[in-house]
Parts: sequence; structure tokens; C-alpha cells
Amino acid sequence: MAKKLMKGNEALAEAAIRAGVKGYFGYPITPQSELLEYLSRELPQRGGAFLQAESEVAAINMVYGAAGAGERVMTSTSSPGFSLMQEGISYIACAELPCLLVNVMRGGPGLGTIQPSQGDYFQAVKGGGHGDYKLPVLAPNSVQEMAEFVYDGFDLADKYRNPVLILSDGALGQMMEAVEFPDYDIEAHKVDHSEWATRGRRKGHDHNVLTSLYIQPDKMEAINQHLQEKYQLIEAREVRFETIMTEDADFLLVAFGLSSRVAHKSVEMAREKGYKIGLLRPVTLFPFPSEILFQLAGQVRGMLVIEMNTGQMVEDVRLAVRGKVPVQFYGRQGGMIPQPDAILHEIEKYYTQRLAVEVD
Amino acid sequence: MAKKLMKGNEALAEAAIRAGVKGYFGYPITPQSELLEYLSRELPQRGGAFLQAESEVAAINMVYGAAGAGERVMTSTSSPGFSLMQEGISYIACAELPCLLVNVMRGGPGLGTIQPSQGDYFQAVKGGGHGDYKLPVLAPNSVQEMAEFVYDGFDLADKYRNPVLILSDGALGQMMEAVEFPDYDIEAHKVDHSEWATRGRRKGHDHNVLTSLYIQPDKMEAINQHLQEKYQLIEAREVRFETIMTEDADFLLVAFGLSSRVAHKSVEMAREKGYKIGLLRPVTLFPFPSEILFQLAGQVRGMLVIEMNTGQMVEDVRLAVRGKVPVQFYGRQGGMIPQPDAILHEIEKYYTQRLAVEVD
Amino acid sequence: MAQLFPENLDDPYLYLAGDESHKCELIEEMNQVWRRPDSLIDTPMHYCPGCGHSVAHRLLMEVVEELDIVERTVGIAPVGCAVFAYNYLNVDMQEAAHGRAPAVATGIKRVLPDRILFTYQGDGDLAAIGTAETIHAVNRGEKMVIIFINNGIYGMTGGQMAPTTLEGAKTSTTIFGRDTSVHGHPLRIAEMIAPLPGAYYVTRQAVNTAKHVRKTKKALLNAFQYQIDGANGTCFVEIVSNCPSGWKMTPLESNELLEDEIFQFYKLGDLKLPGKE
Amino acid sequence: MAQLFPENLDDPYLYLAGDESHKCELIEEMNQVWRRPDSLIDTPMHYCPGCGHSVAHRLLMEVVEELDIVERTVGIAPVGCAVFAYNYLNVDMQEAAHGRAPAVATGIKRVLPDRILFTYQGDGDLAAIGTAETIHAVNRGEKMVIIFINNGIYGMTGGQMAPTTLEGAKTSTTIFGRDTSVHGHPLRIAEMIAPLPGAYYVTRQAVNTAKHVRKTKKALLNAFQYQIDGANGTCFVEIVSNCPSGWKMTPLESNELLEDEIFQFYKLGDLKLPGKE
Amino acid sequence: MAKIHGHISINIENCKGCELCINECPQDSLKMSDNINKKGYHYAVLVEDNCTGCTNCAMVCPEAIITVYRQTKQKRQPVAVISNVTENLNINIE
Amino acid sequence: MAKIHGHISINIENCKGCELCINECPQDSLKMSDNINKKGYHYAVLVEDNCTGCTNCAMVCPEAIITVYRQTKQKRQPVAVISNVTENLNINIE
Amino acid sequence: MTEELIIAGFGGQGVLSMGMTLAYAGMIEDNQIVWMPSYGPEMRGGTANCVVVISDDKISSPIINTFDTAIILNQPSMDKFESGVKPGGNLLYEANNIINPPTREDISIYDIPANLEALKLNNAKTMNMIMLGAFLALRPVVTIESILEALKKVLPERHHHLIPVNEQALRRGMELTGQTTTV
Amino acid sequence: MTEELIIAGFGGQGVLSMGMTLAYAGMIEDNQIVWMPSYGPEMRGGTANCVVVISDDKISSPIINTFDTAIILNQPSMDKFESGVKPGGNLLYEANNIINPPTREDISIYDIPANLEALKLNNAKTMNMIMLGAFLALRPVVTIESILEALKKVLPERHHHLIPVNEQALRRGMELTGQTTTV
Ligand SMILES: Cc1ncc(C[n+]2csc(CCOP(=O)(O)OP(=O)(O)O)c2C)c(N)n1
Ligand SMILES: Cc1ncc(C[n+]2csc(CCOP(=O)(O)OP(=O)(O)O)c2C)c(N)n1
Ligand code: SF4
Ligand code: SF4
Ligand code: SF4
Ligand code: SF4
Ligand code: SF4
Ligand code: SF4
Ligand SMILES: [Mg+2]
Ligand SMILES: [Mg+2]
Repeated sequence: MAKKLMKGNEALAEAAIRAGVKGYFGYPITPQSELLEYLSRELPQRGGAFLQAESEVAAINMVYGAAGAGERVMTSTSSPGFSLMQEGISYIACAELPCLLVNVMRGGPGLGTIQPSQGDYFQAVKGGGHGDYKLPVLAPNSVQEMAEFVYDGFDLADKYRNPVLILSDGALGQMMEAVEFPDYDIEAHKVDHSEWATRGRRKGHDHNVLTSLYIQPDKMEAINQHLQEKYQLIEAREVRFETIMTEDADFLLVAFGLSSRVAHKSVEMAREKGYKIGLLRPVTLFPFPSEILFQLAGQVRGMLVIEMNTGQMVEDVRLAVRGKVPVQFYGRQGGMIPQPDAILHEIEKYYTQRLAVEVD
Repeated sequence: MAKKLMKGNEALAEAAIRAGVKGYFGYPITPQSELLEYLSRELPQRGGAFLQAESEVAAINMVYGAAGAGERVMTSTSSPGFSLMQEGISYIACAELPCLLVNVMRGGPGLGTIQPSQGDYFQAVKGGGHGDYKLPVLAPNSVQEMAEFVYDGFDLADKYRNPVLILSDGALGQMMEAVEFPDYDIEAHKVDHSEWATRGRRKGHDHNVLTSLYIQPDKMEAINQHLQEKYQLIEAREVRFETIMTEDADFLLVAFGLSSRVAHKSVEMAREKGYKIGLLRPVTLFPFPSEILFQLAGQVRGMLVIEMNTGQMVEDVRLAVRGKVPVQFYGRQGGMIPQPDAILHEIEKYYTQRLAVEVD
Repeated sequence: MAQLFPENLDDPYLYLAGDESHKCELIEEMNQVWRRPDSLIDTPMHYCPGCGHSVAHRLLMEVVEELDIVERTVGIAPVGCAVFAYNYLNVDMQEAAHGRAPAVATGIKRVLPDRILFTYQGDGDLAAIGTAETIHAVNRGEKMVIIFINNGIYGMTGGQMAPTTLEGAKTSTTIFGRDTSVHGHPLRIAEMIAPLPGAYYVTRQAVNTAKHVRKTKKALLNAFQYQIDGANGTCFVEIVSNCPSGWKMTPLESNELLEDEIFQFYKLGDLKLPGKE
Repeated sequence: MAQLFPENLDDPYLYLAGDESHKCELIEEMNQVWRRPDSLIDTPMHYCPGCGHSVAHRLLMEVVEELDIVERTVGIAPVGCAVFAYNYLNVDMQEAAHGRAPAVATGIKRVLPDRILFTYQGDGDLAAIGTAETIHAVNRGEKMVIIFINNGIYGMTGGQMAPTTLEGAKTSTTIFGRDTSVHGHPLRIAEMIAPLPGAYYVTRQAVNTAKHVRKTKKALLNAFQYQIDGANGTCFVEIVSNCPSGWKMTPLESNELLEDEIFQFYKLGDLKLPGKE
Repeated sequence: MAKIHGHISINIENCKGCELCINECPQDSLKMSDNINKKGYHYAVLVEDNCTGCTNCAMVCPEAIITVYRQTKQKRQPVAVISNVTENLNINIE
Repeated sequence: MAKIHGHISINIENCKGCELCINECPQDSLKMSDNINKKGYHYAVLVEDNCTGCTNCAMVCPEAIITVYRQTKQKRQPVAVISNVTENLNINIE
Repeated sequence: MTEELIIAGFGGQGVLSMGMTLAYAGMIEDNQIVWMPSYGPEMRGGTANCVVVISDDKISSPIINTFDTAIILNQPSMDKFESGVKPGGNLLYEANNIINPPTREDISIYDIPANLEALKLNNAKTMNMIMLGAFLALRPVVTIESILEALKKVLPERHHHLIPVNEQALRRGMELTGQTTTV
Repeated sequence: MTEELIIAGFGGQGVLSMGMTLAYAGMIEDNQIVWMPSYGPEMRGGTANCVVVISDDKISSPIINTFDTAIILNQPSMDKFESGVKPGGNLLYEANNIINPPTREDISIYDIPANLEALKLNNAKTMNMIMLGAFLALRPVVTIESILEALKKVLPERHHHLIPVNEQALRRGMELTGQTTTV
């Protein structure tokens, strides 16, 4: 396939079509609107339904319906819109419906700014909605991955009957890079959901029912335990991460998404200066690569987590390393993006102050 | 003051009136509807405005408005409704408006069950809405506290210009216990918000503006940092917890809200059997009593966290103890409530298996 | 009359429960002129005695059977007393979040346009929290049947005021009666949406008398038939119903209230017929 | 004519920017028949050239000044191009979440009933995501003025279809034109809410010509006066406006489109006058 | 016997005693039993033999537990069969 | 001079060149400058002396940057003052 | 002293108010009390129940699933709660409403014809007070005076004239368990 | 080789498409590229800008705030970005649109009369290509052929007849920085 120059939002939209998306329901919001606009143009011509919903609340519930019908469907939004979807996501997770969600994050809280941010990490991985549920969360860091993770996302969703979230940000959504769409055989990846989907009663069968209501606590508890088992399976099987120059590292950066690219640059700069720095980039935020982090905690003498927020993933890193090494945090907020030299500065601070650093 | 026998929901409502609430905006949902119903009867007769909103989304935005006007206002709901409020809460937190929120939790995810649960812990303390914000979260465990925490909640809200959440559950809301309302001088607690509130332009002043929009990233970053400083202040000053028989404990239960009462009973049962068990009950979930937990981690040989969910606060406990002692979890879900004897059983398991237990 | 009042039973009426030995001679399948529709699952419903929801459920199943669309139909019942509708209606069903049934149904219809969709919503659901979803589904002319059970109250949650509650009516959040200057006015949703071009057929019916039940069935038959025929718009069937528990009265009293007061405000009849403005 | 075209300046027009030395003799305060209202903060607005939002802002400030309610007024502007209204309107202002301005204003009005409240909402805001909040505020008869800037598009986010977008209109989400059978019909919100008993005064105006501007001002004066007088309901002033950027045309073209097409669909005039049904 | 053209049967265990059927019966054929069913409800019973099988009771019964029978024309004993007309015609005595 | 009854001043640095004022002026008194202001917009200017001070331009100017002046009746040079009528009456020459 | 009690039956049988009266009485006597109802749509045509805990000590857990005493007013409740009575505990049931009587042998079972007795008092609604009286005779956790005092709280003013007949019912109930009260 | 470039001016000046053309050309030549626009309401009547990074190596960070080259088309952009040019870098600006020219002495500054030249070409819209040509003469990160190839991608089919005049503009721009291209 030839390379194309595309915005992240558009690459994601194009990949969704190539992954066989049958329904898209969304609402405009900067900086994800190109995704919606692209699909409004392309999807109806290429075999799917596009609908601009009256709100994000409506959009996520349309997804609930269409996913319940057993079709590949998705929505996308940005931070405030994602907050409005939380009730719906909790329903979808409980009813175990496969679908793809996209949050192209911007700076918050509140109306905030439309510039890129990673302030919705907690919302994404701890469950912004009520109750105990989890979404597999994929965090791309390039336009290429904005496209690739769509296929993976849909497949994971179908495999586990669970909504999957692509957690991106305004910069990844807006920027153009070269992208190559992998071959993907829609038919080969099709999963037959007719056993549970509400598509009209199958001949000779009882009706299918989708619900998240179990008024009897013991039944609801069983549902919770079933969900937890599924999430444990996902944790056992689907952890994805990238290691960069970790083999001999004595200090580790941890960063996801856009910040991982900046961190990568800092690692290169630091290596040039002779520091043995590595980078661990979680690709799945749930399931979180705790295992590798715990391993690396046995090797490095400290970790620095870089995020575009006030410190969210750093908690998961600390949970993973269980006190073995100090874990520090450097972040920028509100649309500001960490700069490689500022990170380098933090790294140098660490090396000069190493002895003074207490276990955190 | 004479004692009254009241439902938790009603005691909370009555306390709100005694604390001078001037506006209540809410929407019916089990198991918090009594709170709404009580205020619909009482508040208009006792100097406040009651309005049944058309939805939880509307309710939280009415609160945003009325809080912005500088009046004591509140809303209450239960889990699915609280999810719908997340966007609004993020706005309120960013605009720094004081108000009281109440979530009378029920079992989730999805529509779930109306029975009590603690499944919204993460949503409450990690921010269910987008962006980096925090709410002081008070977790009562009796009808008496359902009332008392209202005063405290409003005062904290005014003091820090921040929404405060009372995180309760269906059992605490529905059950009746004796309650005594403390003396509370509304006038003495009144805070003058006219400097920032939007009540009509003050003579000789420029207009007041309330917003959460800062389109320039550097400004938005400054807002974020300002908020973080405030949250750090709250963490330094407002941690509340209760210790029960911890002095000589070599094993610690940690539980909040309703589960802390059950855990208390288990501690008594275990003490009778000769086990040196203590209980740490976080009263504020944010700020979390990490300090005391870290201290106790130096004393006990293990901790067991009891929750009515699949394990949420346990993460904060683990973060607090930084790997010093193993932290285990026992929970029930979906409206099921941990039973004292089951907890005792877990404790006994711990003592018999102590040697086999690895550092978690 | 031996068959009607068999003397050998303690309770002369009990035989009617299906004791084969005491059948009236007419009790033969060929003489059956009405029986419970097969698609109404054979289990007791959770509704309070006399509640109109149950009748509406039954009619719905009669209609999908008669139109032979049991296997093409997907229903959405959001939260409200009818949230358990899926326990009774033997067609594919999705439970929906409060107020969002029209959005859920839209999602399904857009990806499976040949299915027959209906939503089944209460008035708290459709006229309060779900106002936007309702209006926009109708405004888009989503090809579905919206069944709107207007009982003027939040039944499920214990009798709070609904947008549709009549002026002066006492509910658990308006214990001194609905005061329009504080609580707003009773909302006639059907009147509001009928003028929308996306609304194809809008009618208001009731199920409190046999006559009304028959009319409602007719209305439902029409609505589903229009959808089957590919009508370019939404069919909206309001059923003004009772809620004996929420209204704190007996079923008979509740039906009287319907006739005496409620139908004065919510006038029964068609608000929009296909082809007519 | 020396004063009009001073020859000693490179650019003969520049002197008009306020160069005191080249004043026309009429330029004296006592001769001023119109000037920017004081409460419109003296700073350039961020709106695109020719955008109707700016005119509406100015009128609003003229009106609150003339009615002497600058110190009693609280305004709510939700997200949309007018989200920065607080940078221009020197009355107390709250920015609101998308669609929620009527709820926010309700909150304030209920705790401070003697304040004068207005919301200032776009059509994406009021007619899409905020449908429920709008309808219920009006249905409750909240004592406030709702100013509804209907420009048939989502201006702020780059020109996507709004519920109010006309049939056939091309937007960034309907690049082949709005097809009512897929995207729904253009929604006439004012027509929908005017019949509600909570609606006290409903009017549709425009600001594309001096004549329309004067009428709009009158309408706003009425609306605020009613609220000052304690009118028992909501005043709703729709302003059909342009969005040159979203429509991808010049301001003049956009105003032509208004006259040629848009006012045919959104008819200007009063939809409900106090005391008349 | 000649009067019986209709009949109903009620699944009384599922009756909730709402009395709507009683109210709706044009023949006053129904009344509430003094006894209760397992759920504790008094239940409706047919007490007269004048049921016409009009289905009114079934129409309003919320529980859909009333089955209605009616003597169909076809089933009524033919008194005479007249031939040589365009269609077969059975004459029944009402 | 006799023709000048109205006049306007435009804060050209804030003009966005939308041309609405030009279109709306009944006297065709305005046109766009060939020059641009600091923001890069061509701006409107008064080019005729026939302005009546009707305020039309100001009404439609989105930027609210047009100030309109008009010779007020009181200020115009009275040609004659006629007394002995119910009200003072100034006669101006238009 | 701690008494953990469940009262269960139909919604209309006065289950919740019976429990609330007892709870109030407990409070009047300065005990710790918890009253916890079942709630939600399961009330709709189904069973209603409430748990009452009365203790002279702090009540650690308001949620219990075994009981010192169960007062059962209909068959579904019997089916549900019989097994929850602690060995040695009491099970009182309204005779008329139970088709399948309880079978456990490790608890004391009392079959109270409260409906019948209430009809004798010409007030069917006093059934619950008869059951309460029967319970109090067995487990005198509060005095009858406190109950009467509590009734004043629980009953709205306009029903206070019914307190005498309720007292009658309570005393009749006490007789039915064949015990004399401590009063 | 890595070139980090910012192009900034008014919305209507072709800022974004200039950057996009360059980015496409970079891709055609198998470089790594990132094109990143400013977005959102700040475009409304304000400045628009885009950053282009072209590199033969992996681009770690798409977000930069110092630049090898800045192409500036109006005064507000000059005020904002002059300071961001790396010491030794290039600053090209459109002469006609700048009132206060840049003052830094540690960078190379080029004042390009692109508007004027575009008018000479009878197509005011080619201004941006003149600026691009001027840049390419200084920093031949891609060939002019690749730019022309890229234009085919960036321009909709119906505007392909404009490619020749754009080529003219590019070449004219190259001359203006007084250099000959590598082509
Ligand atoms: C988001 C949310 N808010 C509130 C509720 C609680 N709730 C459940 S049903 C209902 C209203 C029921 O009233 P209606 O829709 O009229 O149905 P009815 O029970 O009267 O048939 C409410 C408020 C909920 N489940 N979810
Ligand atoms: C919850 C949420 N969804 C979406 C957005 C993005 N958004 C901002 S303004 C807007 C619509 C603007 O259109 P309109 O209300 O018509 O105002 P206009 O800009 O046309 O004046 C949208 C969708 C948002 N800020 N918040
Ligand atoms: S509460 Fe009302 S609506 Fe619900 S089942 Fe009972 S009677 Fe019907
Ligand atoms: S985008 Fe449209 S509505 Fe927004 S400022 Fe520009 S012209 Fe006005
Ligand atoms: S079928 Fe008609 S006549 Fe017979 S019992 Fe029913 S209502 Fe009465
Ligand atoms: S209508 Fe049905 S449920 Fe009601 S009393 Fe008659 S048979 Fe029983
Ligand atoms: S005031 Fe009237 S006449 Fe004068 S320039 Fe303006 S529009 Fe023209
Ligand atoms: S209307 Fe105002 S902004 Fe527009 S051209 Fe005229 S003076 Fe300039
Ligand atoms: Mg209802
Ligand atoms: Mg708009």
C-alpha cells in the first residue's frame, strides 16, 4: 500500500472504514471533528451509516443500540464530550457490547482548552462512569498508530465483548504524518454475534435480551465477578508496551501517547550525553504493563513519569513497582507539551541529586 | 437537641436546611429519592428553593449556576445519575465554585441494582470527569454522620471554593438511626462570596466572570497549577480518619463508609478470639489518610481492605504503604454486603497463612 | 348449571383456574375468541394491580404477532416501571438508560434498516430526561414506533412529579399539589412533536376501557404497519395510562380519574395522520 | 470640504480613526446620536468579519443600559462562538457547558429571584445538545430571557450541520447537502416552544439590516422589560443570523442568503405576544 | 344452555384483584372471590351464566389471564342446510 | 457646509472590512479604503459629505466602531424665532 | 442485649411501621437502634421487609442476614427468611397467611392468629400490633409504654385516636404467646 | 538532516497548504515528516500557523517551539515567532505585511516581496509559493519536482491547471533569495 499524508483524526476514520465499521455516531467537538467530518463524507459511500447525533449522550446510546445489534460501531469525541458519555459507557461495559470509543483529549478540567492533553487518563483507566468496569485502552503515539489501533481495537472489542477505547490527544488528531494502511480482511475478522445480539428473534430460539439491570444483588454480584474474570483474562493476555533502550538503562522514563514521543527524544539526547536512560512506553493503559515495570524496577535506580497532566499514570507506575524504586513525575498541563530539553533537565537533576533522593 | 429517628437520606436533607442551603436541584433516583422528597416538602417552607430538574445533567448545571451566584447549594443523586453529572462537576471544579454533592451509591455498572455499593470510589476520588481536578470526599458511616458531614461539607466547600462530595450508599440512605443535629449558626459560617460571585455587577466594580475556559495553554496550565496547589493545601490540612484498636494491632483492616461498620464488628469478633486487629477508617477519601497508613505499615504485618466493590480504595492503600506490607482485598459487589463473619474468616486465613504470604 | 358451579369443590370458582374436569362445554380451542398472545411470555408481570403498562405490553405482542414481525422486531425499554418489559415481551429487547431509548433504537435502525423498531417509554423518561432524544429522533423521522406511556408520574421511583403531571396534582415531590408557577406546566409532548415534519403518525390513546383498548390496538397496528411499509417518519403512540400506586388510589379510582380529569387535558385521538397536516 | 479630505495626510481616510486635529465640526458629544454602549467592553471582538453575534452583543448592552439593569443582570453564554461573550459584555457572566445555559440561568434565578437573567445561545447549543434544558426552562416558565442566535450551523467547531440547517445546505458534515431523509429536518424551535404556557413572549428577529437591528432591539427591550415587570414566563428572542465563515461566503453574500432563502423558512416576526394565544 | 354463548376462564393464581374486568363486563357476569390466591389477592370469578364472550374483560385485564370462548356460528347446530344458492348457508337458531 | 447634517467616525483599527456598513448606507457615503489596518483588513471610510446621520451604518456594524453625529435641531442656527405661539418654534433651513 | 429482628410480609400489612414503632420505642429507652427497610421495585406487588436491631451497645453493622427473631406475615417471606433465624431463635408467623408452616426444629415457632384477632377487635389494621405484642411477650426488649410513646411519633396526629385500639392489640398479642409481660 | 519549520500568517494566506505541500514533497522523497497546524477558534480572525518537520530520521517529537526556519506572513505572527528561531536559523517574511521588521542579529533574515511578485504573476494566491520557493533556495530539503508532485496531491483535480503558475512562483521565489537551486 502507498503511503498517504493524513491527519491523525482522518487516518483513524479511514482505518475504521477499512476495518468494516457499519455505524458511526458522534457529535462535533474540537479537536476531533475531522474524524466525524471524514466519516460523514466517506462512510455512507462505503457501506456504513453515519449519523451526527444531537449530543454526546445520544451518540453513546446510539452506539449502545447499534453495538447491541451486533454490528461494528464506534463513536469519537474529546474530553468534555467523553464525560457526558460515562453513563452510557458503564451501560455498554455491563451489557458487554463490543464497540470502539475514541477520546481525542484536550486540556481540562471544565471547558478548558482545545490544545492537546492527557488529563483523562484516570477517567479512561479507572472508569469515569459508575461501578466496576474496565475498558481496554490503546494509546497511539503516531498517525500510523491512530490507524493501526483501530483494527486492533475492533478485534479486541469483538473478542472480549467489551468496549475498547483509543485514547489520543489533540496533537495526534490534528497533525499529519505519513500513514500506510495495513491489509485487513474484514470478512476474516468478522465475529458472529447473532447468539446474543438483538437483531430480531432467531427462528427456533428464544428472544435475545441485552440489559445491565440485575435487581437481585446476588445476580449483580455474579455479573461483577464475571466481568472481573474477563478483565483478568485481558490483563493476562493483552498487555502491550514498547521498550526503548532499556537493556542497560539505570534510569527509566515512562510515558504514553504523545509524551512518549517527546520522552523518546529526551532519551536520545540523554544518551548522547552519556546517561543510561531507557523508555518504557505503555501501549495499553489497561491492561497496564505492571509486570515489565516491576521487572525494570529491579534494574533501574529510579523512574520518571512524563505526562501531559498533573500526574495520573504515575500512580499506576508506583503501584507496579511497589516501592522498589523512587518514581518521580514531570508533567505539563492545559495544552502545554513537555519539551525534550526540559525532560533532559529533569533527568540531569536526577543524576546530580541521586544520593539525596529518598525512596518515594 | 433531642434525638430523632430518621433515614440517612432525610437526616442529610434536614442537616442541609439547618446548614442554610438556599437551593437544591435534583432528580429522582433510588436509593436517594427521600432526600429529594424531604427537601421538596421542607425547603420552600424554610427559606430555600427546591427544584426537580428535568435530568441530572440539568441539575448539576443548575447547581453550577446557583453556586456561581455565591449561594449555598447542593444536589444529590445515585450512581448512574452521578455519571451524568461528570461534565458539570469538572466545570464546577475548574470554575472553583463551592457546593455540596451527594452520591448515594448503588450497585453498578450500568443500570445495575438499587442495593448499596461502593463501586463509585474511583469516580469520586480520581475524578470521573475529564481533566485534573479533585473533590474533597466525605464518607459517612452512620445516619448521624450523614447529617454532620453536611455542615462540614458546606464549610469545606466555602473555604476552598471547591465542590465537596458526600459519598454514601443505599443502606446509609435508607436506614433509620437516631440522629442529633448539632447547633450550627448559619450566620457565623456564612462566607461572603460577592467578590467573585455573579450576582449582578457590584457598584464601582468591573463585572464578575465565571468560566472554565482558558484557550491559551499557558493560562490553562496556570489554572491547573493553581488548582493543584489548592488540592495540596487540602491534603495537608483536611485529612480525616478514625482509628479503632490500632495501638497494639499487628494486622489492620481498612474500610470506609458502610463497610467500615461491618469491619468494626469483625474487629470486635477477632479481638474476642485473641487476634490483634485494628481498623483504619478513612473519613475523607480525598484527601486520603496516606500518612497514617504509612505509619501503621511500620507497625502491622499486613493489611486487609474491605470494600463493597471489586477493589478500588485498595489501590490508594497500596500507594500509601509503598510496598512496606502486603495489602489484601476482600470485597462484595452488586449490592451484596460483606458479612462480619466472612471478614473474620479472611482474617483467620491471614493468620494461618501468614508465613506463606508474599509481599504484594 | 352444574358445570358452572360444581358443588363438589370447596371453592366453587377455583375450577376456572384450569381444572380440566370442570370445563364448560364451550372451552374448546375452536371457540376461543381471545387468549393471551403467545409472544407475551407466560409469567406473572411485576406491575401493580390494575396498571396500564401490562395492557400495553399485551397489545404490543398481539400486534407484532398479527403483523407477523416477531422475528424482525427489536424493542427498547428504558428504565421506568417497564424496565423489565424484556421479561414479558418475547421479541429481541434492549434495556436502555433513562431517557435514551430513542437514541438506542436509532442506533439499531441505522445499522439494520429492515428491522422493525419500537421504544416503550414512560413519561418521566420520554418527557423529562429524554426530551432531546425524543424530539430529535422524531425530527429526524427515525423509522420507528415510539410508544409513550403517559401516567403523569414517576412510577418506578415512588411517585414523584413528572413533566406530564397535571396542575394541582399531589405527588411525592409536590405534596401540596403541582404549582405551575414553581414546578412548571404539564407538558403535552404529542402536541409538541406532531407538527414536526419527521412525525408521520401521532396519536393519543388509552387502555382503561375495553373500547379504548381496542382503539389503542388499532393505533398500534397502524403504527407498525406504517413502519413495515417504509413510511418516511416516526410513529408516535401515546397511551394515557394510570398508576394506581403512584397516585395512591385503587385501579378503579385511577381509571375514573382518567375519565374525569386527565382526558380533559390529554385529549384522546389522532394528532397527525399520514398525508394530512 | 477641507475637513472631510485633509490633503496633508497620506491616507485621506486615516484621520477618521480619531485624530483630533482633523475633526469635522459635528464631532461633538452633544451631536452624538449613536455610539458604542459603555457596557460593551472596549476591545476588539474575536468574531469573524460581518458576524451577527457582534451586533447582538451590542444590542444586549444597549438594552441593559437603557433599562438601567446593568447591576442586576447576570448573563450566561455557553460554548459556541459566543463563548467569549464575557470578554465584551460588562455585566456579570457565567460561561456554561454546551447546551446547559438555561439550566445554569435557572439555578441563579431560583436562588436570586430579583436578578435579571439572560442566556445567549447558539443553535447547535440550544436546538441540539440543549434541547431538553431549553424546553424545560420554557415549560417551567423560568423568568429569564433566552437569546437564541440561529445561524444554521455550528460556527465554533468549523461549520458542521446544526438542527436548524436548511434542507440542501452544504456543511462540513453534509457536504452533499442536508438530506432530510437521512439528517433530519430543519428544526423550528421557536414554533415548537411558543405554544407552551410557560412561554411568555416569543419572537424571531434578525440583525442583517439596520431595520432588522432596530426591531431586534425593540424585541430585546420588550423581553427584558417583561422580566423586570415580573412576567410569569420565559421570553424567547430568536435572532436569525449569519455565519460567513461557516457558510463559506462573504458577509454580504451571507446577508443575501438570509433575505433570499433563510427568512422564507424562518419567518421573522412575533410568534407569541403576552396576553395573546 | 341456550343462553350460554360465551364463557371465560381466568388463571386465578395470576389474578391481582384489580377488579377492572368486573367493572368492564357489560353483563355483570363477574365478581371478586372472597378467597385469596397464593399471592394473597382476592381474584375475579365468573358468577353468572350470561357471558356473551364479548371479550371486554379480557381487553382490560392487565394480567392477560382471561381466555374468552364464544360459540362460533360455524359450530352452532345447523337447523337446516339450504342448497342451490350461490353459497352454502347454515341457519342457526340464536 | 449647508449639506452636512450628519457625520460618522470609524475606529478603523478595529474595522474588519465586512462592508456591511457600505451596503446599508442609504446615501452611499461609505467605501472601502485601499489601505489596510494593522490587522490586515481593508477598512471602511466616509467618502461623501452627504451623510445624514441616519445611523444605519452603526446599526449594522458588527464591531460597534462607528460613532454617528447629527446636527441636532436645537443646535442648528435658528433662522427666526417666532413667539406668541403655544410652544417655541425654531425654523431651520434644511 | 442485642436483638436482631426481621419483619416481613406484604407491602400493605404494616410491616415497615411495625418495625419503625419498635425502633422508636428502642430509641426512647436509650438503646442503639437501626431500622433498615427493603426498598425499590421489589416492593411492587412483592414482599416488603425491614430489619430492626436494638442494642444497648454500639451497632457495628446495620446489615444482617441472620436473625434472633423473624416475624413473618406471608408465604413468600416465610420461604425466604425461615432459614435465616439463628438456632435457638424465634419465628412468629401470622397463621392465616401461611400455607406451608415452617419445619425447623432448632428454633421456637409461634403460630399467631393475628388476622382473626384483629377482626375481633374490629380493626384489621391492628394485625401488625398483635404480632408485635406477641413478639414483645417473648422478647421484652422494650416496654409497652415505650411502644405507645413511639406510636405517637409514628402515627400522624390525626390517627392518634387509634392508639387505644393499638394498645388493645398489643396486649392481645402478648397473651397469644402465652406469656405475661414484664410490665 | 532535520528541518524544523514554522509558517505563520493569516488564515487566508495559504499558510496551511504551503506547509502541507512541503510535507507531501518530503514524504515523496521518503523522508519522515510531521505537519502540525494551529487549530481552533484562534483561527477566527487571528493567525494561522503550521509546523513542518522534515527529517531522514524518526521524528521523536512532533511538537517543537524553536525552529530552523520561520516563514512569516503578517505582523502578529512576527511578534509571536521571531524569538523562536534558533540562533543561526532563517527568518523569511513577506515584506508588504510587516510593519516592524525583525531585529535579531543572530539569524539570517530575508525580506521577500512576495505579494508584489504574485501580483506580477497575475495571481495573488501564488504568494505562498513564492515564499516557499524562497525558502527552498535557502534550504533545499526537497526538490522542486517533488513540490510539483505534491501540488497534485494537495490541489483538487479541478485546480491542476494552476500548477504551472505555481511552478513559476516557486522559481521566482528561489530567485528572490538570490540562490540557484540544486535542480
Ligand atoms: C440516569 C437515571 N436517573 C434516574 C433514574 C431513576 N429512575 C428510574 S425510572 C425513573 C422514572 C420513571 O418514570 P417514568 O419514566 O414515567 O416511568 P413509569 O415508572 O412511570 O412507568 C427514574 C427517575 C435512573 N435509573 N437513571
Ligand atoms: C459537550 C460538548 N460537546 C461539544 C462541544 C464542542 N462545541 C463547542 S461549540 C459547539 C457548537 C457551536 O454551535 P452553535 O451553538 O450553533 O454556536 P455558533 O458557534 O454557531 O454560534 C460545539 C459542538 C463542547 N464544547 N462541549
Ligand atoms: S408504580 Fe405505577 S406505573 Fe409502576 S407498576 Fe405500579 S401502577 Fe404501574
Ligand atoms: S464562525 Fe460563524 S458564528 Fe462564529 S464568529 Fe465566525 S462567522 Fe460568527
Ligand atoms: S366476555 Fe364479556 S360478558 Fe363475558 S365475562 Fe367477559 S366482559 Fe363479561
Ligand atoms: S382484570 Fe384480570 S387481574 Fe384484574 S381482577 Fe380481573 S382477572 Fe384479575
Ligand atoms: S449615518 Fe447613515 S448616511 Fe451616514 S454614513 Fe452611516 S449609513 Fe450613511
Ligand atoms: S460595518 Fe464596521 S467592521 Fe464592517 S466594514 Fe463597516 S466599519 Fe468596518
Ligand atoms: Mg410515568
Ligand atoms: Mg450556530
